[in-house]
Amino acid sequence: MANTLSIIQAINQALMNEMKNDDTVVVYGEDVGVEGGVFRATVDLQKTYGKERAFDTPLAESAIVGTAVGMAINGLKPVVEMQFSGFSYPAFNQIISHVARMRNRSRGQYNLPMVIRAPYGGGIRALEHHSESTEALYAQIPGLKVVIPSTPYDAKGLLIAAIRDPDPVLFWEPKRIYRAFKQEIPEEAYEIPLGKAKILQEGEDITIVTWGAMVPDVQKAVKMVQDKGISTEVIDLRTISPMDRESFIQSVKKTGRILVVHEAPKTLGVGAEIISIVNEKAFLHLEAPPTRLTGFDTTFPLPRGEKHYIPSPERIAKTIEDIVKY
Amino acid sequence: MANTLSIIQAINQALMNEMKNDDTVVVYGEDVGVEGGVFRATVDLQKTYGKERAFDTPLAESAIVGTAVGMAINGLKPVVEMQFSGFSYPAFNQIISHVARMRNRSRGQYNLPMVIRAPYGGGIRALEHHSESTEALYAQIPGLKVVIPSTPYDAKGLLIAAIRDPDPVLFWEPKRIYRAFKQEIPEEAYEIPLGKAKILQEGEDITIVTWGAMVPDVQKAVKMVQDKGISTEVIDLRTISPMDRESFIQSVKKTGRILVVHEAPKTLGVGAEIISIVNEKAFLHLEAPPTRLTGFDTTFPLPRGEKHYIPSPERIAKTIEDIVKY
Amino acid sequence: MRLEDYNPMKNEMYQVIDPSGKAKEKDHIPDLDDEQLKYLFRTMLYTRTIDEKALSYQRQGRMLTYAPNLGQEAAQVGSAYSLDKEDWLVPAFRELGAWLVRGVPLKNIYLYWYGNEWGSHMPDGVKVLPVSVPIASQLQHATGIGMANNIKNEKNVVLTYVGDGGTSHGDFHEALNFASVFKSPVVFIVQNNQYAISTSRKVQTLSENIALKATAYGMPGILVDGNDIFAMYNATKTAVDRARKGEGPTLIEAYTYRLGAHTTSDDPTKYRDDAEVEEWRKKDPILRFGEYLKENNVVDDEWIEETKKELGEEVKKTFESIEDNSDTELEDIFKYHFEKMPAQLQEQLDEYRSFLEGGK
Amino acid sequence: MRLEDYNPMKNEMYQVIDPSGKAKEKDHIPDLDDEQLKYLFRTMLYTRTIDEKALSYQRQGRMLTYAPNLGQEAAQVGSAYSLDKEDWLVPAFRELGAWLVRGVPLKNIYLYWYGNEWGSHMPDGVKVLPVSVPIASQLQHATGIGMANNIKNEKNVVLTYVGDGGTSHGDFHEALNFASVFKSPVVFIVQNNQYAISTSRKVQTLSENIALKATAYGMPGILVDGNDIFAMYNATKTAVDRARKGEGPTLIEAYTYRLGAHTTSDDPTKYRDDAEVEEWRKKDPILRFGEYLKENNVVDDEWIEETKKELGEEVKKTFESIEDNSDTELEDIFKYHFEKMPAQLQEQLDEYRSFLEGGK
Ligand SMILES: Cc1ncc(C[n+]2csc(CCOP(=O)(O)OP(=O)(O)O)c2C)c(N)n1
Ligand SMILES: Cc1ncc(C[n+]2csc(CCOP(=O)(O)OP(=O)(O)O)c2C)c(N)n1
Ligand SMILES: [Mg+2]
Ligand SMILES: [Mg+2]
Repeated sequence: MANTLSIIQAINQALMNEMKNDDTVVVYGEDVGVEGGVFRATVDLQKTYGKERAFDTPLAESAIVGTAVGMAINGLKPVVEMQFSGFSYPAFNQIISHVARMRNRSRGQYNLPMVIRAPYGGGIRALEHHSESTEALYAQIPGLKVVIPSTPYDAKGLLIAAIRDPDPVLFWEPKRIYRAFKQEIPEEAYEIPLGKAKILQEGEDITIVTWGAMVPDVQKAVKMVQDKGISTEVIDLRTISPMDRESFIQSVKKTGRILVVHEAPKTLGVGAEIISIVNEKAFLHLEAPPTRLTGFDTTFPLPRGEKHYIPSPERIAKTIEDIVKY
Repeated sequence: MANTLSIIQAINQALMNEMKNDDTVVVYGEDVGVEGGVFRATVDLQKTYGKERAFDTPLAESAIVGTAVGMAINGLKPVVEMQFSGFSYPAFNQIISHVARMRNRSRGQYNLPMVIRAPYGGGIRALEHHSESTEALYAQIPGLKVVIPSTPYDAKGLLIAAIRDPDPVLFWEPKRIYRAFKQEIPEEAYEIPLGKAKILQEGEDITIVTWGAMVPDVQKAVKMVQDKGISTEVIDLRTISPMDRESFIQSVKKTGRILVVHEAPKTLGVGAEIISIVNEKAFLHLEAPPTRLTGFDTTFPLPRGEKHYIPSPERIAKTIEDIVKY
Repeated sequence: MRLEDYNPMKNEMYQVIDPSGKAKEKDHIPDLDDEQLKYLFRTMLYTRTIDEKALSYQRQGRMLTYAPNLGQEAAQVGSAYSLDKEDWLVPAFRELGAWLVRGVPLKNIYLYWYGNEWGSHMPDGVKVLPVSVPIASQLQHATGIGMANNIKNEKNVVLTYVGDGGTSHGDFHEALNFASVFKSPVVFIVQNNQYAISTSRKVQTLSENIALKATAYGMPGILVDGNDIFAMYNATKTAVDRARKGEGPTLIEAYTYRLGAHTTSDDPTKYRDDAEVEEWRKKDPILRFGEYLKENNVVDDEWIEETKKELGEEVKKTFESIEDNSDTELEDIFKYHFEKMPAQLQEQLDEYRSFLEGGK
Repeated sequence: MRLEDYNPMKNEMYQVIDPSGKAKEKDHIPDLDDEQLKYLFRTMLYTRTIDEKALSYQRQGRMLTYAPNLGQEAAQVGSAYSLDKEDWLVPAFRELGAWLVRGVPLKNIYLYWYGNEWGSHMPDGVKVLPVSVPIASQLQHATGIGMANNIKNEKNVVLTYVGDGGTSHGDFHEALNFASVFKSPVVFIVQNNQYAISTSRKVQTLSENIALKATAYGMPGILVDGNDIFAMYNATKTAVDRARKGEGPTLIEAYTYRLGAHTTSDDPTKYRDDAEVEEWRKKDPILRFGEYLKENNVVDDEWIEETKKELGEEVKKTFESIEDNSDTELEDIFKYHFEKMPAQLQEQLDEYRSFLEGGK
C-alpha cells in the first residue's frame, strides 16, 4: 500500500508506530494532546493511545524536560516536544545539567532513553524566536545526541532509532520543509542508525556537508554548478552529534575541497567543528580553504528581512564556484 | 601607594571604583550582599554603598538576570553575579532571548549596559557543576560580549570597561587563578578595551592562542620548549566575543603554525572557531595543521579525576613540539 | 474600592457592571467624564476594528501571523487607563488595547505583525517595551524596572501582562517573588482568557483561581471580571496607587475569554465547542460597555456607527501605508546588535552586499 | 493525624514532642516499637557522627568540600522512615539522614563527597537518585517519577527534598504545579533551615511560611516542627499514604535550622549571630529525641555512649577504606557518556593514554 508522506506526516507515523510497538513510549508537551501539536506532529496520538500516553501539559518547558528525566529513570521512554526550538531555553538547565549527565553522574546506573523533539530553523515568516537554528548549542554538550533529518524517509527512520536509543536524543526538525515534498516510505517501523551521515551524491571536485532544510537548497545549487562542469559530493550529516567524521574526512581526501552550508550563525556553528576536524585529519589533502556558508552572526530577522538570512541556492552555487576556482 | 592584588581582589576593586564613580552601578546576586560573595568578589560593597546598591536576592538565576534587563532598560547599570557559571543555565532563556536581543529587537531603542559575572573553569576540586568552561555556549550568541581576564591588571581594567560598555557583557572569571598570584596595579579606575587580544610574548615558530586560567599553564609550557629552541608567540584572547581576529591571523601569517589551548571540551569549543578563521584568512600560510589542545568531550570529572582533564603544561609542551616537528 | 474586600481564597470576583450593562455596584462607577468614557469606548472599538481588519488582510494574504485580542478589550483598555504618563507598560504579545491606551501608534503595531522590527521602536516618551514572545519572561523585566525605580527613588509604576498559560512558568514565580521581596512597584495582570493555544485553563493549574496565587508571595491578589471595564479600571487603579505609595506589587486576575483564534495560524474548533464560545459572546465586553453608555446617554447608535466608520478608514489607511513599504533594510539586520558593529559583522554584511551586487 | 488540622494560612505548626522531649500531643505518638525507636535514634547519631568525622577529616586536609546536616537529623530521618521499600527518594544534596534510612551505604556517601562519581552509583534495589546540585531542579525528576508510576499503574511514591532557598526557584513552581495537575504521588519536603548559604530565609520570600505556598497549586501544605522526629514522621507518613491512594502530592515545610556551616568552605559567623545559633542549639533534634527516649526508658546513657563509640569506629573504618583507594579510573571519565563510546571520545582517550605513556 502506498504510504506517501511529508516529513511532518512521517514523524507522526514514527510516533504512532513506536507507541504501538512499545507501551513505555509516552508523548507530551504543550498542545500535544487534544490538538495534536501546532504543526500536527502528534495528531491522533491521544485518540489512539489515550490521555495517559499522549497529553497536554501546563506551559513550562523546564518541567516538561525535567519530568521526562524522572519518567526515563522510572522505566518509560518519554518523547517530549518543545513547541519551537526557540522555546527550549527555559529547559536548558535541565538539558545540560541532567539530561546530558545522568548516565555519567550515576556511573551507568541511570540512562535516559528519552527524546526531545522540536521544530527548528527559519524561512516560514514567523515571529521572533520561531526561526532559530541552534543545533550548535546542544551539539557541544557532552552526553547528548543531536539528530536532524532532511527527508520523510530519514525523519521516520531516525526518529524511531532515537526513541529506541538508550541515550537522550535531541531531534530537531527542519520546519521549513515539513510539508515541502512527499516521499513513499514503509508503513511499518524501521530504523536509520544514528551517527551515520548519508552521501547524497558522489563527486570529485568538492565536498559539501549540510543537513536539515538546507539539503534541498544545496541540491539545487549543485545542479546549477553541474552545468558548469563541477562535480560535487554532497553529504547530509543527519546526526550532528556525535558526528560521522569519517564521512567527510574520506570525502575531502578525495576532493581536496570542502564547503559546509548551514542556516545557523557562522561563529561557533557546526561548520567550525567540521572544518577543524578536516584540518586535523586531512590537512595535507586540502587544495583550498575549507569554507563555511552560513547564516549571519545576527538574530534571525523578522519576516521582512528573512530572505537575506538563509543562504540561497544561488549563493551556495557562487560559493562552490569560488572554492573550485581557488 | 602599592596596590598589589590578586584577581579576585582586583575584581572587587573594579566594582568598588565603579560604584563610586557611577551612581547607576548596582551589584546583586546570591550571597553577594551581606557575605560579599562566596569567593569574596563583592566584599564590602554593601557596607560601603548600602543595601540599595549591593544586595542579596532570592535563589533564582532567571530572575537575577531578568530583573537586570529591566533595570538596564530603566537607566541603571546592573552587575549581577551567577554564583558559578554552571548555575547560569536557569538564566539561559533570559540571556539568549532578551539580554542578547533587546537592542536589535527595539532597533536601538533599548540597549542593555549590564554585566553578568561568574567564576568559571575547573581545577579547584569542587562538586559537580562547579568546574565547567562553557564560554563557547555564550560566545556563539549574537548580541553578547564575552570577556575572560587572566591577570589582576586585566581583570580590573576589563571589568571596568565591561561595566562602562553600552552593551551586555558576560564576564567569566577564571576561578582556578583567583588567588594564584598578585600584581601591582593602579588603585584608581582604568579601562582595558574589550575586543582586543594581548600578545604576551612574540615568537617565530608557532602561535598559541589561549585565555583565562590556561594562560599561566601555557607560559610554563612555552618555557619548557624554549629550552629546546622553539620560539613561541603567545596570545591571550581576553575577549572571546567579538574576537580580535587580526591578532592571530597576523601572527599565523608569520609563524605558519597555530595551537589553541582551552579548558572547555574540544567539540565546538572556541578553538574550532579560531581554526576556521585561520583557514579562511591565512590558509596559504599554514605549514602544519592548526591544532586544538582542550578538555575532553566529557563532563568535567569530580575531583578524583580532574587531574586528567585540564591540559597540563607538559601536554601543552609536547603538543607544541609535535606541531613544530610536523 | 479596597482590594481586600474581594477574597480570592473564597473565589470572590469583583464586578461593577453586569453583562447586560447594568451597574451592579453603583458607588463603584468610576469618576470619569463623558469625554473619558467615550475615549475608552472608542479605544475598544479601535482594537476591535484593528483585529477585524488584520484578520481580513491575513485571509487575503496581505498580513502574516496575527494574534487577535477579540474579547479582551475591557481587560486591557480598562487596566492600562489607570496609568500616569510616566508609568511603564511591559506587555506579553496580545496587548493591543493596552498599547493603544499607552500611545503606541497603530503603524508600529501593524509594522510589528507585518514582520518588521521597527514596529517595536516606540516614539519618544512611549514607555512601552517591545513584544516579549517567550511566555512569562517579560514579568521579570517589569519587576526589574520597578526595582530600578526604587533605587532611583522615582515614583512611576509598572503594569505588566501575562496569560493564564504563563502562570505555569517558572519565570512567573520568580518575577512575583522578587517583586514582593523588593517591594517593586508592579501590577501584574493575568489575562485569564481560558486558553493557552489549545490548552484549557483547567490543565494549567488546580488552584481554584489564579488570583489566589498571590498568597504564596505575601502579595494581595484579586479576581476581577475581565469583561467589565470599570472593574478592571478600578482594581488596577487601586493596585497602581498602592504601588506608587511604595506598598509593593499586586496580582490581578482578569477573568475573560479569547473569542477569536490564538493566532491566525490556529483553528480553535479543534479544541473547543461552539456552545462555549457562544456563551462568552454574550459577555462581549464591547456590548456590555456599549449598553451601559447608551443607557446613560453617553453615546448613541449613530455615534457608534460613525466612530466605527472613521476608525475603519484610519486602520485601512495605516495598513496600506506600510503594506508596500516595509521591507527590512539590509543594514538593519546587522546594525543593532552592538553599539559599534564588530569587524566580523561588517565583513559578513560587505560580503553579502557584494554577492547581491553580482560578485566580488 | 490529619493534615487539614494544621492550617498554614494561620501559621499553625504541627508538633508532637516539645523541645524538652515531652509529648505534647500524646495520641500522636506513632506506633513504633522499641527496636524501631532505637533504629531511628541510632540513625540520627550515625548522621551526627558522619558529619563530625567528615568535618574533622576536612580540617586535616583529608576530605574535600562537605555539606553537614547538623541540626536537620529529625527532619530527614523522620520523613524518610515513612517510606516503603519500593518507594523512591529524590534528594537535593544535604540529605544524609534520608540516605541512611533508605539504605545508601556510608561508603557511597563518603566516596561522593570525596570526589568520585561511583559514590552516586547505588547498590541494587536502593531507589535513591544521585545528589542534584542545581538547586530545585531535582523536584521535577521526582514529579516525573511519580507521573510514570501513574502511567504504569504502580503504587510506589516519591519523597523529595529541597531547601528554603530552593523554593524561590522557577523549578520549584513548575514541579509542584505539574505534580498537582497530574496527581503525581510525590511528597515535597522543604527543609527550611533558615539559610541559603548566607542568605536568610527572610530574603527568600515574604510569604509568612513556606507550607502555605501549596495553596497556589491546590495542594495540601503543612508546617511541621522539623526538629521533632515524630511530627516529621507522622506528617510525612500521612502525605505518603495520601499519595499512595492516588490523592496526589503534598507540601511539607520542615521548620528547622542548619546548626553548622553551609559547607566546609563557608564561615557562618560572617552572616549570623552566635546568639541565634545558641537558641537553636537548645532545640537540637537529637537532644530532644534522646530526652524523650530516656524518659520512656527506651535507651539510657550507656546505650548512647556505646552506640556512639560503635558508630565512630564504623565511620572511621569506612572513611579509611576509601581514602587511599578512590582515584577515578581514567577510562571512567569517558565511558559513561553514552552506552557506546563514540569514536571521538575513544580517540581522545587513546591520545591521552598515549601521552601518559610517554609518546605516540
Ligand atoms: C516559553 C514559551 N513557550 C512556548 C511558547 C509558544 N506559545 C506562544 S503563545 C502560547 C500560549 C500562551 O498562553 P497564555 O499565556 O494563556 O496567553 P494567551 O495566548 O492566551 O494570551 C504558547 C505556548 C512561547 N511563546 N514561549
Ligand atoms: C541553581 C543553583 N544556583 C546556585 C547554587 C549554589 N548554591 C549551592 S547551595 C545554595 C543554597 C541553597 O540553599 P537552600 O535551598 O536553603 O538549601 P540548604 O543549603 O540550606 O540545604 C546555593 C545558592 C546551586 N547549587 N544551584
Ligand atoms: Mg490564555
Ligand atoms: Mg536552607
